[in-house]
Amino acid sequence: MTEFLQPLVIDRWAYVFTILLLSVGLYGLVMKKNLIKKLIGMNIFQTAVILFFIQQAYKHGGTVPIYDTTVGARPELYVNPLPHGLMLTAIVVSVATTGVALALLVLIHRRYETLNEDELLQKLRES
Amino acid sequence: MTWSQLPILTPVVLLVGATAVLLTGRIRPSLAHRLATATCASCFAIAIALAVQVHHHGPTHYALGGWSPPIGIELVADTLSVYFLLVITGIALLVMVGAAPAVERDTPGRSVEFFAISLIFLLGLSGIVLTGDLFNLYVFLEISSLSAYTLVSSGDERAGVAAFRYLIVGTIGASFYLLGLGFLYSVTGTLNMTDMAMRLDPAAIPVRLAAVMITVGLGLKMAIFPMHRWLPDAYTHASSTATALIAPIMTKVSAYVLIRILFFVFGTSMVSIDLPIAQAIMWLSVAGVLVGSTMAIAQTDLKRMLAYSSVAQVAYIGVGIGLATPLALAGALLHVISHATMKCCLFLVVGAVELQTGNRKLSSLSGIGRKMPWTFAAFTAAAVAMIGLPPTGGFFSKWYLVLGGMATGEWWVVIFVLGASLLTATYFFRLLESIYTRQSSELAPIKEAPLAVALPIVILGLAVILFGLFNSRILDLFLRDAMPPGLVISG
Amino acid sequence: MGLLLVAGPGLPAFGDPESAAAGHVSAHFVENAYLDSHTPNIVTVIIADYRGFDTLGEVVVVFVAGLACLFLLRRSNPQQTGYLLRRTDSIIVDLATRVMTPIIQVFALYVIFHGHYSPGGGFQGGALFAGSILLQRVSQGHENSQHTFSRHLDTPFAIAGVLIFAGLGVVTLLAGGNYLQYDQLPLGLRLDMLRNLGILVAEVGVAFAVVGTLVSIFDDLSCTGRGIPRD
Amino acid sequence: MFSETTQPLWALVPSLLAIPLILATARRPNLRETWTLLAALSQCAVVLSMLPWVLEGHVIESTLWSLAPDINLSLRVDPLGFLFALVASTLWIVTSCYSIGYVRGTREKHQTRYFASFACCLTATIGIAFSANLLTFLLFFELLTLTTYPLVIHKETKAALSAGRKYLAYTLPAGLTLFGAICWTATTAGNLDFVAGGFLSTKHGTAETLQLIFLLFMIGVGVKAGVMPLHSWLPSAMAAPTPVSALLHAVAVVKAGAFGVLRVTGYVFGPELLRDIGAWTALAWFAGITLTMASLLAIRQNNLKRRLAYSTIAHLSYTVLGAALLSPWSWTGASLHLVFHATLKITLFFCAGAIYVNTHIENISDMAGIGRRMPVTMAAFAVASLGLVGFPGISGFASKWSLALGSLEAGQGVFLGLLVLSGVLNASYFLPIIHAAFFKTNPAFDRVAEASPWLVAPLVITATISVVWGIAPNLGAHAVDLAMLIATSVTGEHSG
Repeated sequence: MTEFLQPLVIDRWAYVFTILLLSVGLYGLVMKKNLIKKLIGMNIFQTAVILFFIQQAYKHGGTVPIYDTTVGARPELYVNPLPHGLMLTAIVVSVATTGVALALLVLIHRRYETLNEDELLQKLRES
Repeated sequence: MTWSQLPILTPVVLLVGATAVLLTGRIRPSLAHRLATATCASCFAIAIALAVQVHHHGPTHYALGGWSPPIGIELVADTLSVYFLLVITGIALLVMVGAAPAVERDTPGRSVEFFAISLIFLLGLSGIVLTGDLFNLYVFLEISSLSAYTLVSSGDERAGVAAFRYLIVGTIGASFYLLGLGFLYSVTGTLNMTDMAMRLDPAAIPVRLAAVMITVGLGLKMAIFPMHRWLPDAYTHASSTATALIAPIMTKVSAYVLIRILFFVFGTSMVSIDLPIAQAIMWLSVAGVLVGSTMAIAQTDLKRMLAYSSVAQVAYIGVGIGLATPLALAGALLHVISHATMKCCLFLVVGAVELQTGNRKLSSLSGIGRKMPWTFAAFTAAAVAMIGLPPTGGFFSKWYLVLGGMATGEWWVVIFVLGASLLTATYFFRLLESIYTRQSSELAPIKEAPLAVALPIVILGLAVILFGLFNSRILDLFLRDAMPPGLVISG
Repeated sequence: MGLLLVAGPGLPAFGDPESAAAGHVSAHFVENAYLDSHTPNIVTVIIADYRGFDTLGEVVVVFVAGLACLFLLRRSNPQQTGYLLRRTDSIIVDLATRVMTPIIQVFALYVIFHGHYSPGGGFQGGALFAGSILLQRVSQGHENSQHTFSRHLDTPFAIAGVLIFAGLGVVTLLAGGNYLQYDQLPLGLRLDMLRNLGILVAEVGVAFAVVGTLVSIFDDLSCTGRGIPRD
Repeated sequence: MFSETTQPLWALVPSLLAIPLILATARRPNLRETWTLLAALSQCAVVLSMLPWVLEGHVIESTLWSLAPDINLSLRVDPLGFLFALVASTLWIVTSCYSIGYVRGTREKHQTRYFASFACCLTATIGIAFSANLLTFLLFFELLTLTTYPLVIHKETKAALSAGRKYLAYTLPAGLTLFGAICWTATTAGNLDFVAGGFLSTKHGTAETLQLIFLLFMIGVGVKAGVMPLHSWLPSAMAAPTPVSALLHAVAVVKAGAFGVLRVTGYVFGPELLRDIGAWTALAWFAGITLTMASLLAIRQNNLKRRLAYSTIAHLSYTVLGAALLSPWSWTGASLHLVFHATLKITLFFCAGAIYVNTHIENISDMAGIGRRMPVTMAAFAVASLGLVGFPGISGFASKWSLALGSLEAGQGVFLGLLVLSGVLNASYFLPIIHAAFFKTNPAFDRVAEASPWLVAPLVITATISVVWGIAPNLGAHAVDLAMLIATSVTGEHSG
């Protein structure tokens, strides 16, 4: 048991949170009837992915990736800057996606006066 | 500015074009369409120039910001990407030419934004096929997806719901891709495709998991069965122009990414021998072919029928990817261009019919073939190609697929692929019969579509046939060089 | 998710300085970022220079998102469009926002322009600035807040942002370099200073785009636009 | 430009060129029909111009461009293809005259579409005749299917439409089977070019594999050839206007099927292989059963065209049987029957059409006494039917005779018996018609006269040709020489 837990829990405990977040997000996506909540689930899912990248960037004893003359340009002393850069972009992308999704939801709500999936399907069937 | 700058030009021209469309649109909305068409035309020209260059001097690598990979992002224009770039820009041009009246009808007063967004959509797609960097690919994937959602929502009453569903599915797909990319990055420390292909170790668990996740993510975007549920709604409720623009190229580009990553980054042996990914794709696609064709038969709405047949036809490409033999892959790539042409033609015809009759129920089409002879001549050609009868492109892509399937001894695949074309024949001949034979009175005042609308349709109709007759030219010019490492087309 | 658990052992240990990801490319970034562009904030250098094209893509994403909201929600002629937000009648909120807004905006500018030396940059700063405007919208109501930032300005802002960034690239193209190759800017400075400058321009472009887009998205979401009844 | 190698191409051009011209001149019927006639004449001329080369034993090859790796779109004129092309193009001339008379006589709708599709069909047929490899063959074969469909549904009545659906329901799957077979051949043999005597051999796979491929091929082409049990589209397709039935269901389509059988047996598999894998007996028995059953069924038909359809099915099986017996004489007979049956059967259809145009009668039971009013037509009918019965002095005799010799040569006397039997059956379903037509009277026909010369001339011509060939089979087209060339090249032995 331990030889399985050792690599997983002791060395890589942080990834467990990614997994949890991913599952939470998927749960919201699949289970929730309210479209807004679905959207939130989607956001959580994206956040989990972002978190996953950031976790990789972390180094024990690493400082913020801002060049410091006292430290010098020694990679092992800074946390990995690349994932941070990538995730900045990824965050913006997810913000943009959320914006569009919200716009669509507003449109849907204006047209059908509901955001509950079942009622929506009901109205779609009627129309 | 030298020839070496060609790869970057397409995205830049499209971006500048989009902003220009917005700015001029505020002053003279009528200019927007002309400007968009001009942009597409110039992109097509650039694509041709790039194709010529690649054909003569081999793949072009372009280091953005002057940072050589893997430090910076690079664009790679090799035969495969140029091939897809040609398809994208060509289709885009033909759709744009006749788009004005339909767009003005579907999205009154908002056509300027529509054209700007479609240009950005094309920017995303061309970026995807050109980039050589996996994260950059993700960014462009999202650009194209976001604009695609918006274009889809530009349709009828239900378009909003369809678009939202599409958005959720698409974003999940993209997130899976990003997650897989995260695994790859964590074990290789690079994002550049060629660099990663060298550094990754196919045996490592994260790599294999990444392969699975990326396949799932792209499968969602490519609408591989059973991940195809979003597609029929999206294509049906989107405005006719949006469908004609999205349907032919969006799923194809996802297929491109799949090919690029599976065969060029992971390598053929890993995805077809170490892991059963290729086989999985193959069988799912076979199921998709059957399901799509069967569902198409049951539809009463022309667009919805075509949408389901898209599911089936894209699955053909999936079959080719799954078989992972040179001939089958050639069939898949050939089907990319032939299906893009025929499906674009069909959807443009739907648009023209909606424009002339304001209706697209199958029942209302009876006898229209005589009212709009040119349009429906092209429609017939495209339909014949969908069924896969000679001498059209559809026939030959099927020919290569079947040869590839027989070479690997996948007899069931062959049988299903052939059987499915009977299903296709069922619904298309039913359609053609009613189009040409039945008479209906309320069609009396209907005229042939205006030239700008009809011309692209006819061109596409001709192209469908020419791609069939001269498919070996395409094969020699593009597909042989586009083959992934290790796969060679004999003969 | 079980798959992920399986994959766990294959991943580099958490916080492991010797992990593959930490080496290779990112090491190169850490070592050369300052020398290349005279900018201590390595992340800024990466997003605006090494991987500037990604950021341009990011700007386009933001831009198209704003365009999408505008396309989806805004009526074709502004006269029909009404806005939901009225001026608040609570003095506290009113006063607070009056005090906060300038401070936020100054800080936003600082974040943008100090992004070279400290965490921050175009996107963060732009978001802050947009936030200050939205604060005004919420508290003062739509109509009264137009004088600080008119709703007719947002799209032009976004376009300007895109054009600044893309145009920067075009300039380097015309100057004979590759796209976004800042060291080719025809200004006759040291290479690293040129890159430094290029990064700054890029960040400003990002900021413009973000401000314009976020405000426009907010306006569109909070207006009584298309859809009821379908026009 | 008119060199030996380009000649096959020029054979395709006239009908191909006619299509746009016909469509363009839809408004002016006379001009439109002129195009059709011109195309038919020039096509026949081009084909005939190749006769000397073919008789010298040349095989004219001309390659257009590459269709797929190692497979070209190429045309090839060998005796068999030439014979088929000659029949098709010659009969197109008479049929065009006849069609003009017919469609105007019955005031058909959509005449432009009619003539255009007709030209398409001819292009496809000539293409089939001259195709040099299986892929080219398949191309034109499917093209023929497509272009015949509009003709089958031409009347656009419920019956016509359902006939069309039935036609597709049979021919499209057949096309797919053929497609599969060809793909399989390509994978195993890596080559698709026709070779007299066959290019497949036992080294290309086990006997079972080859038998399966052969079966697929036979299903693929057999449907068009109306081999039982794949025949039932043919009688229904008689819903089409008579000239269509005449050319397409006595000449082009069904003959394309029979021609396909000859190609596959003689030029893909070849006698040796078929003997080795023993597939020929199966085919022979299918043919034998078909020609008996079809004749029996023909007797039961009261609708003249349906009776003719069943007789067509029977007579196609003569060709198939000849191909299956693999002996020199049987192949000679098969090739000859390809030609002679075409002329005879088209005469019969012309007569049926003429009667229909004049009296709108389709049922045999109503035709008693018609012969007295339309003596020329019915005389031609009598000649043609006697020819099919195998009456000496009319062309059908020669082919049946050599088929009989062939069956003996192959040591299969039983098939000789079947041939004789079906001859008797032929007599029993043709002679009553003639008897009733001439020796009964029907007051209803008092005001009936001969049909218009447009209709009568063609059937007189074809009937005369049959008689002439009955006396001198080799006259004009050198049919016998060609047939012997074919038999020799395929079986490798001389006949007689």
